[in-house]
Amino acid sequence: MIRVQREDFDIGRELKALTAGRTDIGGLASFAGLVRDFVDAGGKKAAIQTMTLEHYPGMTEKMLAEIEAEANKRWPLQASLIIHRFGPLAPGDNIVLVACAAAHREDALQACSFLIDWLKTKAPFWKCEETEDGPQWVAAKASDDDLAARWDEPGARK
Amino acid sequence: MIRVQREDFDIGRELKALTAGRTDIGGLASFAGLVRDFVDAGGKKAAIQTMTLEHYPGMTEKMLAEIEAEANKRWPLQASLIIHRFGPLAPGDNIVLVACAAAHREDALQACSFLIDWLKTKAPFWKCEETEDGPQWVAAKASDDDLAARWDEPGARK
Amino acid sequence: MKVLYFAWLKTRIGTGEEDLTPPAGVANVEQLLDWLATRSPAHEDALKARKLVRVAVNQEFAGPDTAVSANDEVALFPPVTGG
Amino acid sequence: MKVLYFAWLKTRIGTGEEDLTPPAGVANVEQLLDWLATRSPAHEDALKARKLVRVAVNQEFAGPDTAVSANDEVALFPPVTGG
Repeated sequence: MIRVQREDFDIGRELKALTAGRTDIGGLASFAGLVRDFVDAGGKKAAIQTMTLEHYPGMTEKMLAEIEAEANKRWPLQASLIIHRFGPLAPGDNIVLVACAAAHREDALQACSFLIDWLKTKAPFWKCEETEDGPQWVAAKASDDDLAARWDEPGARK
Repeated sequence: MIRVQREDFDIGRELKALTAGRTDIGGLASFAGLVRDFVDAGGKKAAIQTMTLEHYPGMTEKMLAEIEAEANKRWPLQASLIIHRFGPLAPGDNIVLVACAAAHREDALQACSFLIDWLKTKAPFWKCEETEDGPQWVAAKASDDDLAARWDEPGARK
Repeated sequence: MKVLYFAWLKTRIGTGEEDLTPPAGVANVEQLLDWLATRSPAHEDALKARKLVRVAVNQEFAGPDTAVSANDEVALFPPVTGG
Repeated sequence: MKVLYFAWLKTRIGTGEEDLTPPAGVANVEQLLDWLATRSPAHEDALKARKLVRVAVNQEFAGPDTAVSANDEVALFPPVTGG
């Protein structure tokens, strides 16, 4: 299941819904991304007042569905979930939740890592951080490309 | 924080408590292990009616604290949590919850995998599954040893 | 052709969406970007760092050689930073 | 010496805890297991598959050469299966 929404989500409720009434799930892995209050801006730390997430309606839903489908193709999952927020957010707010349930823990954990790595590099969202120096569009990180590239390596599950 | 308890836990409440009032956390990774209703018993699937978790009071708490400390030594975590239940459990019940919060997602995700891998091979718990064929002590899996051994490899974070 | 701009491309160009009719010679993404850069100083400025401009055609990631035509939705944006 | 048994070692031996005074020659884990196996047919049976018996001395994982003495707490159990 995927959801793109402005409003907050409750991690506990979402995870519970994923496993509710089921007795075939052995493991549930999840990752939640939150807004941090500090950012490395050109080597110095700047306090974030708000962060605004812009996205590309239409393409976002399409990409999230593709990313979720790819995870389900690579690992035997019993349930999966991607929720991504957009709009203005404050430090401490939830940004994204991914979760994977599987009979075996390693499938759930790997698929969960995969979802967030691909989200970071393939989902059309852009973060704009409002610091005391004014608004700054967040630059993409090479480390995110590296983490996503792991899943394309010859040895990676496909 | 570690807890060893007979009673159930609420994943949502535990995760919320870990991040409550904090704005420095960038990512929260968690893994919950649940009782599955089917087990591979000598090649055939057997329905599990109940599972009983025995443990070694005293050594359990000691090992969980050591495992949590090791994760905090290897990764810069802002919060970590291990909750492990003992006693009789039914299919669908929670067994274990591990969670790690960090400024950067990869630290949280890796530490979370590490915690569950080490728990599986170092925490003194034993599962006894009650199937229609009677009670069966679960045998340790070589695959769990392999997963735990990853963290001892020369290239692993230490 | 519907052309969409996101993030700092939108801010610099001053609009998030344009309905355009590119000239006959514009058949792929690279040619479209070349032509868009001629539309105004703001376009030119925004498209200068071409390496930082990603393109989607009909909501699929596209390369410089991807074909574009009149009825397409083409989006220009910086490398994504979600998650 | 307090000797604890868990999981199927407890079931087979028929008790989870014994207070014992091993003879003088028992100075390490291996010697302790050898001696325990002589205590009853149930002990012998439970300790037959020695490769499946793990030992903790004072709540730390121990090997065959780990020293044991009168005031120790020694636990015998199969490979752990928690998590």
